[in-house]
Amino acid sequence: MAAADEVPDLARAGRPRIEWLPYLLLAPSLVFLGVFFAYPLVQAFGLSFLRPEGGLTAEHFQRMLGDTYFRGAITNSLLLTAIVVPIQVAIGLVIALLVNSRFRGHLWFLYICAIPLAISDLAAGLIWLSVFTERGYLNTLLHMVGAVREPLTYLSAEQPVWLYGAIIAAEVWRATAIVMIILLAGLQLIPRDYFETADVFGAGGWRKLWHVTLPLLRPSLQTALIIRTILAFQLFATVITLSGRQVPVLAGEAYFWYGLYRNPHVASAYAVLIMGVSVVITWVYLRALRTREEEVAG
Amino acid sequence: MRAPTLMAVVLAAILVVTVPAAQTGPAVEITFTSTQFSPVHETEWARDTLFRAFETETGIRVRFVSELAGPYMDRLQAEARVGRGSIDLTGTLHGDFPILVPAGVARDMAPVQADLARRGDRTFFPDLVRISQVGGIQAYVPWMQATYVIVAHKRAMAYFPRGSNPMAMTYDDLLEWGDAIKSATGTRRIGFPAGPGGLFGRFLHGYIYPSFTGSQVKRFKSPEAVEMWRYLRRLGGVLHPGSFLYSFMHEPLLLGEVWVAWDHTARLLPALRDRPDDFVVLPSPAGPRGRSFLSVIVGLTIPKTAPNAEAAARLIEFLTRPRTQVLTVQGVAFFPTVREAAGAVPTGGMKLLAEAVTAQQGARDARVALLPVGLGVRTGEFVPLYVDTFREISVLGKPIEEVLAAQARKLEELYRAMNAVCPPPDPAITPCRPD
Amino acid sequence: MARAARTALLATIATLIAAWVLFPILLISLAAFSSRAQLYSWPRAIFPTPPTMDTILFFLRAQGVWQATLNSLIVALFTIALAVAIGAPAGYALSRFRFPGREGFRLGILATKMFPATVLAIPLAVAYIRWGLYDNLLGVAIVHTALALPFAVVITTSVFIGVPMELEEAAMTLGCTRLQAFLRVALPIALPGLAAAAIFTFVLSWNEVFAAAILTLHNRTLPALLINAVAFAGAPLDYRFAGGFFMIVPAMIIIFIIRRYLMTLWGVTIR
Amino acid sequence: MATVLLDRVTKRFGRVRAVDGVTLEVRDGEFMVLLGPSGCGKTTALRCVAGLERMDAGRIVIGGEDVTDRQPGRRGIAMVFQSYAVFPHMTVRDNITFGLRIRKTPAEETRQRTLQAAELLQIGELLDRYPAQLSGGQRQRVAVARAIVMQPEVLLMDEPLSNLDALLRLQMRAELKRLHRETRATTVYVTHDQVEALSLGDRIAVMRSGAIVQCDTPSAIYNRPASTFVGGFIGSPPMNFFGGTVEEGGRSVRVAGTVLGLEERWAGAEGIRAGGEVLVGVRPEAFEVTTETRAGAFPAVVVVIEPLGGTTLLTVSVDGETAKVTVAPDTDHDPGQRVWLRPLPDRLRLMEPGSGRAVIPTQEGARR
Repeated sequence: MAAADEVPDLARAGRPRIEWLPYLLLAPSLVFLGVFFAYPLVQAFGLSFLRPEGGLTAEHFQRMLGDTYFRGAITNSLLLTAIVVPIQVAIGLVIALLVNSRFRGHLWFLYICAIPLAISDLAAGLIWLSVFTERGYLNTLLHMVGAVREPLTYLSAEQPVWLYGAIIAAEVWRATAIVMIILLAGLQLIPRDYFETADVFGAGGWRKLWHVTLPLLRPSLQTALIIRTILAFQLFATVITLSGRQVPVLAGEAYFWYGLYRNPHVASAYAVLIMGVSVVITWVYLRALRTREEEVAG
Repeated sequence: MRAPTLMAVVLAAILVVTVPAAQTGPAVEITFTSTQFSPVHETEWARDTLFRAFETETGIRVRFVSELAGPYMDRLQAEARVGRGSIDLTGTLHGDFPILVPAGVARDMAPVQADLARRGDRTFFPDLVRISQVGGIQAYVPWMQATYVIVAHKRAMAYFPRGSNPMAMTYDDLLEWGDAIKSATGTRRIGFPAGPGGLFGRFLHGYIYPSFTGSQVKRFKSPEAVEMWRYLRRLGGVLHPGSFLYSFMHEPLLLGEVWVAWDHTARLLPALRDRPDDFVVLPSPAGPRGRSFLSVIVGLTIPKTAPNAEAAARLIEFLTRPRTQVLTVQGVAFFPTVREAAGAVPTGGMKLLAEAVTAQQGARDARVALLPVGLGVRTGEFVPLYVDTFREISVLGKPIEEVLAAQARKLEELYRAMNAVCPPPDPAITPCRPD
Repeated sequence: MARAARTALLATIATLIAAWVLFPILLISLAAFSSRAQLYSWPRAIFPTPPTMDTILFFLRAQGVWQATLNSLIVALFTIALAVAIGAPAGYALSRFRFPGREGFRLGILATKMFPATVLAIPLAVAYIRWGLYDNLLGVAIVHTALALPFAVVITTSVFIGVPMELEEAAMTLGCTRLQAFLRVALPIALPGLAAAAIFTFVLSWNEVFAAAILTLHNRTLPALLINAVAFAGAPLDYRFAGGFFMIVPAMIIIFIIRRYLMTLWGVTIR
Repeated sequence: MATVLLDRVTKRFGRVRAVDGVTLEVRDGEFMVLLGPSGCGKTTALRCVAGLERMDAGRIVIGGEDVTDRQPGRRGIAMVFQSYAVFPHMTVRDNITFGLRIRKTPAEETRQRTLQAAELLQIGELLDRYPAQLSGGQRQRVAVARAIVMQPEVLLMDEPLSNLDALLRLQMRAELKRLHRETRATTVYVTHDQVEALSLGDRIAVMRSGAIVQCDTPSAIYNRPASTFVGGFIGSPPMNFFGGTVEEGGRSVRVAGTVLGLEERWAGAEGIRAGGEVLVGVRPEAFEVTTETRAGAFPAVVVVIEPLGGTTLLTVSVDGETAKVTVAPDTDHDPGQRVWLRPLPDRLRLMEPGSGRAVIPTQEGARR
């Protein structure tokens, strides 16, 4: 054996030190997202910050801020998100816990609860319109039990509680499923023996939920909250179907400014605002729900 | 699911989807886009009746696409920018042409118009031909006209103010009417299409503004306008609260949610056609400055990038033919642009509409308003200014004078920026500005 | 005793939630099987007597509905093909390799979910005309792919994490090349999971409204056709209800098909 | 059959050197065990041989050919994985024939070899089952059959028994031994179980922190560990170490106040200086235990008595340190009892206290 020869350093022998295969595999998605995502995104920023004839301007944002719907849109978007997301998380958690308890028939229960997952906001709006419209099923039912003689109008700004209630009902109905799916996945990752330990120490159901399940579920809660919140800011079809423009929302305003006013600049300003809010909220969630090391160890 | 089953399903789906797509259409096909005929029933009628007749006659198939104003304009402009297009013919409101002409979309239609004139079988209303001149060319061939009227359920007529003539209604009558219904039934039955797809903005700038102030823009914040907004606040008390959801008034009328509704003739027709015996049609109300109404003109133009301009010209000939025009008014309540068709007597629900339109146009105090022109790319901002004003004053309850002052500033900025002329009945001042 | 009470309570809650989900679906189905006259009358009967297909047939016979449904399917199939073809390699890379930039890529992919379709569709409409993709079903599929890609990557990552690397390594020691090992071992095992990803992509594409409406002219997808007819074109109530019903039927079927994967749809992704 | 040479193989993961310049030669037909605690780099070294890891430096030579740049499938190896890596979507038969099919072996030969392998591993009845229908032990057999059906020149096994229960492990261990005898394939076998290593290996390479610390026959490894690490890792219970001082110029060593005489060979060995510190290593069974004091024995106190059947294990305290001692089962001891331990001089090892390296006696040194 020629033991005296140099140790073949493969790095220097012309073989790449870097494993290129993963980058090769990522290349299609990077190229695709670059062309069909980054490019229009940059364009969108351009539209919102540039004058049509060139040059930077804050004019589009000023017009957005001065718009009569702006204050309502940002208030409603924040308010709806603040109301809808916690309800969705709460109900989603209840469903996920029920499914995870594996009671008899839990797969059917899961299937039923997951149906709205595949229903668009447009279709959900239509479904709930059939309930809340003046000649809708709610009035029909109330009429059957003798509560009303003439149909009541629910979807009117004069009845803000009903109007909001209808939107919230439709949104909770439609989008709780995704929260539930995410939390369910998280629950399945929690080893069963955690629960058994908690049982040994005599923790009751609530305390178990509070001290064992929720802390362990934190990463899933974080994912669910981020995804739901971001999607909540993009919501508009349900709101428009149910309220017209009586409850303006940010994404709806972007849509109206583009489709109705023919102004892509202000529409893009709204879109950029939505992005900004989404980024900030994601950051806040990530900070607030960061899993601390010692808790993982514990 | 087992993998082979899945693959089979996917393969089958691909087959089902691609095989029919491979079949080819007829020899000649032209694409016709429009912002009109967008309601489902109108689209159906256009495809099944109007264009089928054309195809039977000429063998040219029409691919009709009805679009929202937004995507519609985008597409035309984008095709013009690229210099290559798929649209052979397009038809839209007069107000869109001041955008389309400078964008290089519309070609000069004068030769087509001249060809039509040479046929001698149709006489276009001269004032329509006159206003079709935009940016130095004839931007379009006048195709259809429309206006807005009131449809009322017969049961509402019992509450109409005694001693007033419904065919010569005033805004005070309308308010009194609503009040009477409200106090008798406890419900508010007057409705406007104030939803996102509705034309309430047209009512504000083209009907009530000129009726109260004699102006659409100039007297925007005048004392008469303040008076008008006070009236609107009172009227709000008798309006159906669902108005902010309504796009097309035939639906709430048929449902019985609304007894008295103002809307575009084409958007009222289905109610009249379904139950002609239940409804009456009334002209729009009159205010202190007369009975103002909008006349909407829809024009046809061939884009410069049209692949088949010759076939498009044949379709224009067909659509402006007096017989086709009669067919159109009967089918979708768009009124003719040629004199020969105006004399035809409609039937059924359409008859009611025609009578009301005639009453509206022929009224002693009639005052025609036209859609604003010359606002170019910012045309879309005009109507929302009025709707926003309504929202701030009537919905949010802000002080009238303040809101009017603020909105007038925006209106002035808009007109100055585009150097646009005042729309009738305002005098032709450029740029227009609210006093 | 307490245990029985607890079970009863859980059963009640589960029943209530299931009813809450199903009830509106039942109502729109009833509406879809009611005649126009029934829908327009007051007081209205909850159960259509007799049930009628008129409303649904009216919708299905309306111009463009079949073509739009077909277009929706084509777009969805294109989208699935693109999203899986592009997303699965990335998911495979994320599941198999630790490499510099891995976390950055993962975050970047998820960050794309923050941007609404609205922002993409507007500038793309202009670009598409230049590129000849306008009014092209492929163009719509591309935007849908951009929207679905993050999910495709995330789901395929978890799918491949579920296929042990050692299986491929074993195949390689038995004479396979890397590609053969993937094709003969990893892929067949991952196929059901990839099918779940494909179905998820289908749902996204089937439901997407905005981009489809902006980017097509003749070749409308079903949601684009519906949003136009419903929100702005004053479609009558019966048309709306039938349309809503028609859109949710595939949803129910799809969720039924993938019900087995619901438990793991998000699976390992959050690990 | 072939030799395997790992020539100065280095593999880094980030900053960690998982395998650090390892050189190891496996003889033709030899059963070589790579033994070490988890994380010592033994699996990585094996995967380098298989070609599943891309090395940072060094080369792999199999049968005299440098295979460093070859795909795993072109190295003439077969591998059995810790998780078995049985393909779940194929029947047992398809699993076993997989490699042959990839190599496009003729159908008849494939059938023959499959039957042979199945018979060898007694899984003939299972050929049409799917892995999900098999027990862990059966899956393991499939994995082995799949490897040996390739008639590899080199068979690599990565802890193949670690997922089996104790009884099955014992049984399979014997079978692997039989299998090796029948196939005579050069085998590299990774394990952290020293009993497995001792029972299976022709030679054992003990690894620690990415390097081989000793490579020798099982008995040499057991009796003459090259370091305190090897002594402590091999053997159950492990070797005892007592601190001592060299006296009489290397002829004796003082442990726990007692002078132990050393054999001739230690005198003059490197690291043995008068007055120098040294560690005295004694296997638990290499003591003579008495209840009375005698020459060359140091005192201890019995702490725990564990009868193990064949032997009895005493835990004793020597000068405050614990040590393990095995005695015959019939001897009588009580906790707290004072005993005297005399290490058998020929079984005694000396180590340098700082490095833990074994002191090499002069004759042995010469043998090397």
